[in-house]
Amino acid sequence: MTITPASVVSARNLGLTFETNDGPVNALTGVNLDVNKGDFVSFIGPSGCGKTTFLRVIADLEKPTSGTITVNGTTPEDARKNRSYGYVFQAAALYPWRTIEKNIALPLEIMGYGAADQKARIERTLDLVNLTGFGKKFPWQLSGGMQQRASIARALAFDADLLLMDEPFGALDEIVRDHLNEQLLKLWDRTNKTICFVTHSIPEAVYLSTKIVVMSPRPGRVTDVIESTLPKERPLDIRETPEFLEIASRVREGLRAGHSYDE
Amino acid sequence: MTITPASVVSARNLGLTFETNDGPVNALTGVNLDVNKGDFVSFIGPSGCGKTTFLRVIADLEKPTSGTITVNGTTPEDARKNRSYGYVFQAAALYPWRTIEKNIALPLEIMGYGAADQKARIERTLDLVNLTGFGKKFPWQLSGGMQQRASIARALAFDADLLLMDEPFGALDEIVRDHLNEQLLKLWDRTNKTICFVTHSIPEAVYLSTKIVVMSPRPGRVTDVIESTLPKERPLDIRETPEFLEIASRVREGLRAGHSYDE
Amino acid sequence: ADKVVLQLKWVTQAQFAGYYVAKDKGFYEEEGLDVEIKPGGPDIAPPQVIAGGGADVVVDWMPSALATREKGVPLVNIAQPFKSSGMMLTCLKESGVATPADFKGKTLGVWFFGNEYPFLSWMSQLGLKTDGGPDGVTVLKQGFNVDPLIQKQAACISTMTYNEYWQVIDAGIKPEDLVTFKYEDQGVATLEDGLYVLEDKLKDPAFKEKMVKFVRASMKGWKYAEANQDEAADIVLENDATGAQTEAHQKRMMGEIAKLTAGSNGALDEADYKRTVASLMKGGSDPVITKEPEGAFTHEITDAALK
Amino acid sequence: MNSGLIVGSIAFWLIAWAINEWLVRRKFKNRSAVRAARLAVPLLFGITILVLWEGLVRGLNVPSVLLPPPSMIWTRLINSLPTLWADFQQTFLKAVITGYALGCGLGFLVAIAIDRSPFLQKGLLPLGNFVSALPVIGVAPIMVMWFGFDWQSKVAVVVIMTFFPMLVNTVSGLAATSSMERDLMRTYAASWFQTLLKLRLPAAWPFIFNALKINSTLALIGAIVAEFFGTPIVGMGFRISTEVGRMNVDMVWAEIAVAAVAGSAFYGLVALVERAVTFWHPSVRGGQA
Amino acid sequence: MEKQSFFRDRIMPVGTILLGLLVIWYIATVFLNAPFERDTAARAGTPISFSEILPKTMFQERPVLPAPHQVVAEIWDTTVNKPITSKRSLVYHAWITLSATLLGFGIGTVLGILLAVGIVHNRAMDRSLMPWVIASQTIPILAIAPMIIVVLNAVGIAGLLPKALISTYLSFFPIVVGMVKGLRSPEQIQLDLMHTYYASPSQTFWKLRWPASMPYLFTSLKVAIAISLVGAIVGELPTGAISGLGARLLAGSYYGQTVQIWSALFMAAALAATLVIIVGFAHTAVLRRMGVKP
Ligand SMILES: Nc1ncnc2c1ncn2[C@@H]1O[C@H](COP(=O)(O)OP(=O)(O)OP(=O)(O)O)[C@@H](O)[C@H]1O
Ligand SMILES: Nc1ncnc2c1ncn2[C@@H]1O[C@H](COP(=O)(O)OP(=O)(O)OP(=O)(O)O)[C@@H](O)[C@H]1O
Ligand SMILES: [Mg+2]
Ligand SMILES: [Mg+2]
Repeated sequence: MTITPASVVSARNLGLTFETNDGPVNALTGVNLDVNKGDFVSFIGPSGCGKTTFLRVIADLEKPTSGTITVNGTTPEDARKNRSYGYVFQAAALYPWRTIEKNIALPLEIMGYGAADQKARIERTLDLVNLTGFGKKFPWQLSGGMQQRASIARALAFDADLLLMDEPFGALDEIVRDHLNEQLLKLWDRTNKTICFVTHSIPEAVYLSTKIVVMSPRPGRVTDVIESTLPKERPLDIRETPEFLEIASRVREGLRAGHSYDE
Repeated sequence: MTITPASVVSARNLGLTFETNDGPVNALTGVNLDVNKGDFVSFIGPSGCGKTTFLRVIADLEKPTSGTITVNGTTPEDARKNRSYGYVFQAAALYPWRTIEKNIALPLEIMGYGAADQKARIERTLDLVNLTGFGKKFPWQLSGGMQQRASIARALAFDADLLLMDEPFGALDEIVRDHLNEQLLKLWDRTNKTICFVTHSIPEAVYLSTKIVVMSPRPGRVTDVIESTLPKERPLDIRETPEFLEIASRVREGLRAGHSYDE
Repeated sequence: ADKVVLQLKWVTQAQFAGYYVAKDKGFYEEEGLDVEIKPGGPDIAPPQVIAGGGADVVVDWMPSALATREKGVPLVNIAQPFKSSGMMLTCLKESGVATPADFKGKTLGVWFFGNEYPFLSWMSQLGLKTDGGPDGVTVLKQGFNVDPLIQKQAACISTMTYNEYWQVIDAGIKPEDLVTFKYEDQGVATLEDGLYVLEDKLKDPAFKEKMVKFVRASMKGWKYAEANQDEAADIVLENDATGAQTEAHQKRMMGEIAKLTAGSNGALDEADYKRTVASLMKGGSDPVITKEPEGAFTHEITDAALK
Repeated sequence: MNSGLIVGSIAFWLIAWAINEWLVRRKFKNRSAVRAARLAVPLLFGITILVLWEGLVRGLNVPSVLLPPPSMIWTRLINSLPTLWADFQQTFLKAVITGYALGCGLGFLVAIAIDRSPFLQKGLLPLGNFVSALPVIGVAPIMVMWFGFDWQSKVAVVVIMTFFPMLVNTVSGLAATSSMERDLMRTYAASWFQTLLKLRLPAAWPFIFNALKINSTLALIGAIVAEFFGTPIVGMGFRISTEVGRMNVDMVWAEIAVAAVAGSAFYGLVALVERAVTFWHPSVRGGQA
Repeated sequence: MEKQSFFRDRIMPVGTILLGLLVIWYIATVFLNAPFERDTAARAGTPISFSEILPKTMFQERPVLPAPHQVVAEIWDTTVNKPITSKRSLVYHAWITLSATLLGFGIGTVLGILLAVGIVHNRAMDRSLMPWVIASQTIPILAIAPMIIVVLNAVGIAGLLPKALISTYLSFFPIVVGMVKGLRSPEQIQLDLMHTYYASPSQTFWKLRWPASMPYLFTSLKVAIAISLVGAIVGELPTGAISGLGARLLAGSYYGQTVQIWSALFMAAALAATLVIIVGFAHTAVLRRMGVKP
């Protein structure tokens, strides 16, 4: 067996093709990747290169059309049934008929948390994303960024070892983003979760990750995997160090290479 | 009269309060702002500070509850009826029953452009946002970033003198974003449009704008208006100049000040 | 008390006065019977009800009963309170109908639902086709009222002496503006309201006994109704749950009904039966019954009841 | 009573159900097999019902004037095709189709008018509710009085029956857009008509098709029932009501079978058009459990 | 302010339209009833002028179209002037019909929802049941109602239930059609969310499909309750047309009492309108609780 025991996600030669009204679309081809327990992996790449698709495959929301993938050593399906991951979608996907509080309570209700526990968790996560006081509002009464934060709170409310986050901080300003970045790192450090994180921001990817996966489109594939040499302890000003900048420029190179196919 | 003839947007002591199930929310208070013809104004501020709301007031999608606002010297309603602006929403808001092409054609059909003209414009704007070849797909067949680009294309397809853009590049990676920033600047330069642009990225705001409006929340208000001293001609590497960095740090200061009320 | 369920052919009205009177006056009770009277309606087929076990005895017209018998539900006539037929064709004089010979090319309103047989056999006697061709008549399926005549959608419509005819009169048309053809007079009359039960149930002596009592009490009711027409009409009104019947109309109907029941003591007249069967077997291209029915009536019950 | 027949037909039913379960769970490789399985399932289900029916009717000795077995109905059907065809023409081709088109069209237009004018919305909608339940039984005689015996009066009845479902569904459908989608139209200063055409109607289609589907069967019921209240001597409702009186229940069921086939085909056609028009709606696009 | 706007927003529009209809109605009354008067006059041999016809058309005993005031008088007479327990009271009959309607509607709603749930969740049911549910609706109910009633009677079910079952038969269908659509209306991303939680089908149902189907449900309910009433009225015929609005209609039709038909019709329509409006209120209330943007 090539799967190391600590391997959380392991993709071998993974491919996925969508059939559409005007021909097939190769969303992923020949993806090989290992994510180990405790890793913080960022996915970065041009729009449409298959990042979301890859996360959806891990989450058992799409079935690959070729290759194999295991999650926690089992099939994605079993992993999903074990409720082993939390997923933050690219769009907030809040249920419009539930208040913010109730939206966060949704997974808790489903997974059978007690009422008091639910309340505590809702409060804690609302606070974590700076939405205290907005729990009673309906989604359409919140700004775009607030909705996205609510959806992050929803994914953090229950204990999953694996977090799949699809551009969670895309609609947030720098300050909130920095704040949430720090919080996320702390959470990751404290709970030893494994995190797969899609972002478009190179500094964010470098700041957060232990491993950066650079992807490129048409067909979507992995062009580079960069292991971060930064220490686990990362104050915000680590972003000014040469080490940081060097990794960032390597990522930028990779990205540019991917883009060149296109423009 | 205090309104200069070239004033496109002029807000005086503008306020807007939403009534919600648990009490009123002050989304905007005492906003004074002038946007002149040919300005490129960026709005920046923490999530929930009222940027979207302000844009919606300009667009006559919300009615202010106090103060006055004129657009092109008239009421927002008349301005809307004159079709004097294009709006890019924070979410893509594509119609699911139309292909991308058809979605872009929507405003053109409504405003009565000829068939050949429509075709040419669709092609041009699809190319502008790098979506050539995706015209025949339906929205749900595109990635998040691609959808947002389609919605930008839709707003650019027709000739409005005023562009209102609510975080148009939020879901895009740095490279595409740089590309679109350049394109937008070119377009602005060539057509002498007035642009109101919401963003969360300080460098983006500084790179694009002639004027940066910093806002702060609860209640939403304008805390700082920074006139850019950068030349009109802006190559991408202007972002490394000290002048650029100085403006950026002033914006960051303003932002931080706004945030401090809160955390 | 023994329970008997009676299914009527139509809604509560003086047409069924005898049964209501028998119930109301306690004639059934005297015989030790507990009778439930179920009113009918536009799409209640009494034979279906009895075949489905919903009734012990039904009021039906003989054509329909004989047709049912041929279809495998062996109905047997046990009593015939109505001696003569009340059916007729009522025509507007102004439409130019004076004799049956004038029917050709006219539109005639007919009731269906099993009531069309006498009409069809009459037409075949007259040699008139009913398919709407130029040398036949056009037939309309008439609803439950006389509108087609009043609105001149038809030259003639089916009426009963005791009911629809008077509605035409009530609508303001004078009797002298009308021409009527009684089926009785045209020699095509068929037997109307008779009492029918299932053949195999008659094999049970207890049931037979019950029917004897029932027929006896019912006939008592009929005779009482004939003698006390106003009271009978009131009893009917009392039992009408729709609250839609009017007193005047029911009293008049009772008067006409009495004329039809007058000649009968309840026993079926074999000559009438034969005439009915003959008329039905002739029914043109589409005869109602194809073979001579056997055992379609019995005198056993009336014989015992009228002793 | 014949218990062998009863047990046999029930056993057949159970087996057929099991086969169906197996068929829908199985994944077929090639497309024609998939299509065949799709057809086989409802067909098998139908055959099962018929077998069960035949078995129970014969096994329990149900008199044929109450419920004839399918075999008898079939024989009758085959032997009376010309009559059935004439009835079908009269009732379905003339009354149902015309009434359906007029009723749905009217409901739709009134819904649009209501949408157009707030005044009408407040004034007409409550009155629309008022006609919602004008019972056929009450209306049919009146229509016969007004429009005569022939199919025109049936059309009027069908119009009344189909009007309300269309009205209600269209009104709901026109309200079924999200506020952002509406805002977009506002920013274009689109006229009411443009908004209707390009946003609200497309969004309303799923609702409108619901009404079209419900009405496709309702129209048939309406026309048939209306014929109980006076008709020329042709038509499915006429035939049903007379043959019941004549105790030709097999003929009644033959008409019912024709009605069922015609109605299902009509419904199927509407459903096909619906798939084509609302391809984008999640209920069509996928989203099975 | 509230009261004023109630007048302006409710009474005025309805009133205006009503007035318009009333005028049309009166005109129609004259035209539809005039021929009869002319005929009577012609038969009597006395020529008659239009001004003589006009008042007569308003007070015919068996008009083709009764004048509004005749209908109103009849309704008034049969509702207010009769004790409601009387068989001549329209209220009494309306109540009989209403009880069957509500029972039938209740059963129909539950049945319709259950079928829709089955169809949405079980592919075998979707494929095999739906075509037959549709076919069932094409069976003219009036044709088989007597048989149903006979059979039910035979197994000892009588009274309210058989009538209610006919209501059910008609009303479950709009619910099935609407709910199948409604339960399938959640967006893919909303379903995906449930999928990631490995929510059980019942959880997905109650927390996602059910709330998402509300607009469809209420629209269907409005149609269904109206059809239920039609069903209950139809169902009154084969049960012997003893009582209820159906029986009134039939008796009115049988004896050519147009005024009676029209007043029963109006009662039925008013009943339906009330029921639909109640469902409408429930709809609004539920939407408000679900926080829909006004
Ligand atoms: N349901 C679908 N049907 C057809 N094609 C699809 C579907 N979903 C995604 N695609 C296609 O697959 C490709 C990859 O999409 P994906 O959503 O994974 O991109 P992404 O990397 O997440 O992009 P972004 O950063 O813009 O969100 C795109 O070309 C897209 O058009
Ligand atoms: N329709 C509404 N009803 C009630 N409150 C609202 C409504 N729309 C916005 N708000 C409130 O108004 C405030 C400002 O919202 P707005 O959408 O303008 O923020 P924003 O600056 O665009 O934020 P973001 O960057 O997150 O999009 C928020 O507190 C929000 O909760
Ligand atoms: Mg994506
Ligand atoms: Mg916003």
